[in-house]
Amino acid sequence: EVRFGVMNEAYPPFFTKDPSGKWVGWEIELMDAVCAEMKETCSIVDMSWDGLIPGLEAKKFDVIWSSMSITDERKKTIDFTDKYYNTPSKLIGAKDGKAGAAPDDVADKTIGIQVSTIQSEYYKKYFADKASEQSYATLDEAFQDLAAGRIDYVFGDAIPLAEFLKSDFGKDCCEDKGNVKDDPAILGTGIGGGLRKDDAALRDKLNAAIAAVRASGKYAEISKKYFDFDPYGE
Amino acid sequence: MSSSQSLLELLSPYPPGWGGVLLAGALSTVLISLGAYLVGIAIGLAGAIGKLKGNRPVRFVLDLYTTAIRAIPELILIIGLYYAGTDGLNRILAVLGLPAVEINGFVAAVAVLGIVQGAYMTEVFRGAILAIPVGQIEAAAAFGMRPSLRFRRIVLPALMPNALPGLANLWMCVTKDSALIAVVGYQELALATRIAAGNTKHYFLFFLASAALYLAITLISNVVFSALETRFRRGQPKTA
Amino acid sequence: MTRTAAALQVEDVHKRFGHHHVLKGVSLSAKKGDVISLIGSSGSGKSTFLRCINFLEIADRGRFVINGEEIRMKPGREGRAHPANWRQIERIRTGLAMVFQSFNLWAHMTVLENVTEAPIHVLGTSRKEATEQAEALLSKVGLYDKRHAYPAFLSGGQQQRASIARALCVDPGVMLFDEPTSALDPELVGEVLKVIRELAEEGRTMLIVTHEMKFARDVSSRVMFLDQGRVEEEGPPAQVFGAPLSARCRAFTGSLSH
Amino acid sequence: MTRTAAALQVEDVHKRFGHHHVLKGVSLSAKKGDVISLIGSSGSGKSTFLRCINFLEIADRGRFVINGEEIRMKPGREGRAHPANWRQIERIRTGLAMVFQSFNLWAHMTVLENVTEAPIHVLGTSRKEATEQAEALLSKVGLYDKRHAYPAFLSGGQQQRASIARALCVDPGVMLFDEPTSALDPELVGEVLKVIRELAEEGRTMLIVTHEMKFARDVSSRVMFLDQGRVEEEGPPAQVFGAPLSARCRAFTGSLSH
Amino acid sequence: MDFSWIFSYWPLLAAGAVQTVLLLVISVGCGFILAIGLALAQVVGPRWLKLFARGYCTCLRGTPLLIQLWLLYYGVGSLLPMIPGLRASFLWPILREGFFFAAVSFTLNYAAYEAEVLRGALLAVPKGELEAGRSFGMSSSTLFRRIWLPRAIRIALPTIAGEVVLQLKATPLAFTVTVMDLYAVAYKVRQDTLLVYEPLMVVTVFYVCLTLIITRAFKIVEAQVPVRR
Ligand SMILES: Nc1ncnc2c1ncn2[C@@H]1O[C@H](COP(=O)(O)OP(=O)(O)OP(=O)(O)O)[C@@H](O)[C@H]1O
Ligand SMILES: Nc1ncnc2c1ncn2[C@@H]1O[C@H](COP(=O)(O)OP(=O)(O)OP(=O)(O)O)[C@@H](O)[C@H]1O
Ligand SMILES: [Mg+2]
Ligand SMILES: [Mg+2]
Repeated sequence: EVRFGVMNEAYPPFFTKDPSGKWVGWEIELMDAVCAEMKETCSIVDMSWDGLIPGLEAKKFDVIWSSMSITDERKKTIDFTDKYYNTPSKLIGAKDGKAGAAPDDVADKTIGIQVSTIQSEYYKKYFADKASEQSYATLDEAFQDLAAGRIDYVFGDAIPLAEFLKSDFGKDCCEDKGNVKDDPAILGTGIGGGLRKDDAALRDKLNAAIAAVRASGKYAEISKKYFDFDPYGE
Repeated sequence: MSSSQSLLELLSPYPPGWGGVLLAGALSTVLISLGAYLVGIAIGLAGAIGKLKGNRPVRFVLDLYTTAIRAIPELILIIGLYYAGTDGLNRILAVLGLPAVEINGFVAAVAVLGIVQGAYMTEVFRGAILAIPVGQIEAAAAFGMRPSLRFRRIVLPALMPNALPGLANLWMCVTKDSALIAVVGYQELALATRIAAGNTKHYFLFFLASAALYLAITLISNVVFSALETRFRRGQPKTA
Repeated sequence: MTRTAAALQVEDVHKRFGHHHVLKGVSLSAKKGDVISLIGSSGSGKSTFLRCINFLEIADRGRFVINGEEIRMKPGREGRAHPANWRQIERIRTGLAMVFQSFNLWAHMTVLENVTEAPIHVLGTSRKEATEQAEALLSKVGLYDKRHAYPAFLSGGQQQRASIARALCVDPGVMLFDEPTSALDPELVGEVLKVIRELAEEGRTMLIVTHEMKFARDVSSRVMFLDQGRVEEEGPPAQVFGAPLSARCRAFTGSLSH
Repeated sequence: MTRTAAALQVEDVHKRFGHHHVLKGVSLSAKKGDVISLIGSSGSGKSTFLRCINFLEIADRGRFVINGEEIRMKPGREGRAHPANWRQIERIRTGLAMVFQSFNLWAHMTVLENVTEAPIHVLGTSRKEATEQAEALLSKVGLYDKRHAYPAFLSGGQQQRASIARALCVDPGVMLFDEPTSALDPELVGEVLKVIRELAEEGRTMLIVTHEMKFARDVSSRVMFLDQGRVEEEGPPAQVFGAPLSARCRAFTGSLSH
Repeated sequence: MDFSWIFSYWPLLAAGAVQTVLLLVISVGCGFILAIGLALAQVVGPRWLKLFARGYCTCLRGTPLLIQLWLLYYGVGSLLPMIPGLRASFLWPILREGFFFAAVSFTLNYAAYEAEVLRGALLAVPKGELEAGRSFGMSSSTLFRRIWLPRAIRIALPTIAGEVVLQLKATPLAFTVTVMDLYAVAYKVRQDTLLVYEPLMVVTVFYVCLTLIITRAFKIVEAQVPVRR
């Protein structure tokens, strides 16, 4: 049996609980597919973000499956599977602002970024000497501040940003400023499953299963239900 | 999620409405808080007596307890007890050749929050006891009451009016602090609210709904606390 | 238990508060039925002496025999003695009643509850019996009407009477009265005097601190004059008031007629 | 301001606590320098009367002229009168000092702070001056040594003396003493008597509740006997103690010699 | 245990510590003054004021601080830019900051809790001592300032110390409105490195030191007046 640790908050469309307590979402369906591929029975253990790492260490579950970005820093603490999705990063901003997502376009502006994301790394390299950063615990907070005019841009993962622009709230105030210039070294690592360092066997099994799911077309089938593009990235 | 759902449908107690989730969360909150509160009261009373009557080592240990427990973030305590604690316990059990045990999230939550509450209550009770006119306690002693009897019959009723506001505050705090135990995967009101809000993007609606539930808990507790205060302030003339 | 003839025997009591040496070796011995008055100027240590006897204050040094039972002491820090066994103290206290100078009624109980508290919860008397007894005592001190009032709503004298009734209700062998008539009018003082005489006839031992020399003379079988923590004069009332040996005592009692 | 000859004039004071009619029309009139003793059995309403005079208790009915100034009243609910202006009451009170039956010292202040509190913060005396005056008064009542002690650590008589010093320190025109000598030994009673005589000679008016008939006789220019909320007897001490008109008073003062 | 991250994060940590202390000092300082008013209103105020104060305390104690902060920041705060000219005024840099809202909402919340404690303490002051004050002609304000309040605060000291520490523990909520207090910095470190305990331990050490200072300070005040026991 493989136990998957999922954060007990809502992160649609990737994972969330419905009112009856059932887990739903793209990442959940992917998990089922991966399990089927591994011929394992799988269960979900839900934890708050704060509980994920200790839960993993205390063997309450075996793999973190919760849209966790792979970074070099984090690799010092835990192991990761290969990425199973990666979406582009983009900037959104007020409608009356300047268009464009290049460093020069954001000069002297404030950019809202979720704390400790790959975007935050990217910011340090490309924007730090031009604009200023405002850290948020969640993107939702950043959206509200953007709408209130406290910050000029939000820089983050394309999918939740697009969701926001579609909502009543985001429609009126803000617009897409475009994807940022890619930097595979930072943005290319993507999202993977987190594992204990000594669990190489499970990592290899999962990697094989992820590759198989992607090759068999099952990955595309699941993704079609949620997105109109391929979330795997290049 | 479908934005066509009306607000009422969203709050309906049956799926796909989220009302039931919130209510279940509220019930968990009340249960955990109540458990932790009672544990806290027991620890607090013992701690206060220990601080006032204990010898040097006892007072030192209690000082350490109230300072440290109040200062350490609850998150650390909960994670520590639930993960590191069970981990350590099971390692010891393994060495002894015993099967591993699983500490239930609820028990861990009640234990941790209770220990934290106890630290605050120790100080509340200590202050309340100090505010009792000494003479009344001396009179009890003079009539040959044993310390336990003295405490039950004289000190406790006399300290209550002084302690109640502080105790009420702590109750209000614990109902909200219980949100922390989401860390161990226990779904109470605050977490239920975030899930509902995150799912539906109706942040305002669900936060207000949960505020209303918290307020309802408070209003009910207020009635209880006021009744207690009226009862324990009997015999006191009006101050103003 | 060491039985001695004395109902109350106290020897060489010393007590300091910080550097203030309040009691400098006070001794006292009383047989059953004795009424001893303790007089002395304000601050001379009378209340402290009474409080040492029922161990509300722990004397630095001293030997105590109460109701014929000796209190076992053990040496503590800084050369001070401590009771060896608090259980014993608690037991002894049940046979010892005290009327406090500041009354110390329990504010959260009515007068009646104050009076029945100790009989019911310490002596284990039934509630009914305790209540009857309490009501009889309250009638005696003229407080029957006020039995359901809380102390905060009583006049000073009423509080003092409640406090006396409370002490009487435990039916103690030895009674300690700290200025029991300070807030009472002359009529009531007379009543209290009568009650004390009755109690003495029943064989109870009483130690009474008082500032009313007339009362002391009328009530007591012996009078002790305390001055600066020492017994300056002791003897039957006639001697202490009539022909005191010590000059200090003469000055004190003489000042009766300012 | 209506100036009248009387330093203190109180007419027809009524006071009920619930159904309990405590004061049933008590009147009093005192000139400057008068010392009036109020005697009466416990619970007869003496303290309540004193408390009505400085409006700690608001009388249901009555007319009050204090230090020559009449208190303006306005009708309130249930036919009860209320002070029209609390500022006036506060001002009047600064010329009125009270010694409480239960002392009521401020527990968070030392004796000296208790005594200097009102002069400094109500009258605006400089701290230096107030402290000097307070220390002089504390010496007078024999409490100079204890001036830095907190009330909880004082003997009963010491608390009472602190309370007297506190009242004297505001240099009031009218003084209300509620059993000021109840916890004092005969020598100190003599001292207090002396102080009161001095104050009377300085032209201060004093109203003293006391249970010590001897003290009342020695100190006062007039004695009032209160019984069941009414003035039963009033006159110079010689008359009230020597040849009272009322039978009740005769019984009460007669009980002096039990 | 791995503390190597401290070297790269210490400027952030120091700034965070300053924010934490500032939030605590402001909310406790201002909140206490407000609490005095609220408690007084509940004890002697006219009926309408009493009801208002009571309602205030119930609502602010009855709902989570997080929600209050959120309503203030995203609710009231997002209405502010609509006030004409405000955005261009010198106040905007302050009003734009999450810190301002955090400080305000912490103050309001702390006041509600403290008012409850003070209310109880005011009622616990022996009536006779107040009467003594009145009988010397103290005006209500003098009586309150010199006797009633100091006496009540003494009675409540141990509880007040607890409330201050509780307030310290509430400061991390400021992160939800972008204030990078010490706890938020630790959060960031944990997100970056996935270390669970080490960053929190640094916070803990800081909190313990602050708590020690707070309790020490309160002990000194408590010892000013000896108690007979
Ligand atoms: N706040 C109150 N509420 C109700 N009844 C009261 C209150 N204060 C006093 N009384 C009652 O009023 C009566 C008169 O009380 P008061 O204190 O004036 O008596 P007193 O003459 O001073 O007696 P003492 O000599 O015992 O002090 C008493 O029966 C008392 O119980
Ligand atoms: N707890 C205490 N701490 C320090 N000093 C105290 C304490 N209790 C009493 N004293 C001091 O001890 C001395 C004796 O006090 P005590 O109460 O025995 O006097 P007393 O003889 O009863 O006087 P009174 O007739 O005034 O009641 C006083 O000077 C008093 O200030
Ligand atoms: Mg005494
Ligand atoms: Mg009286």
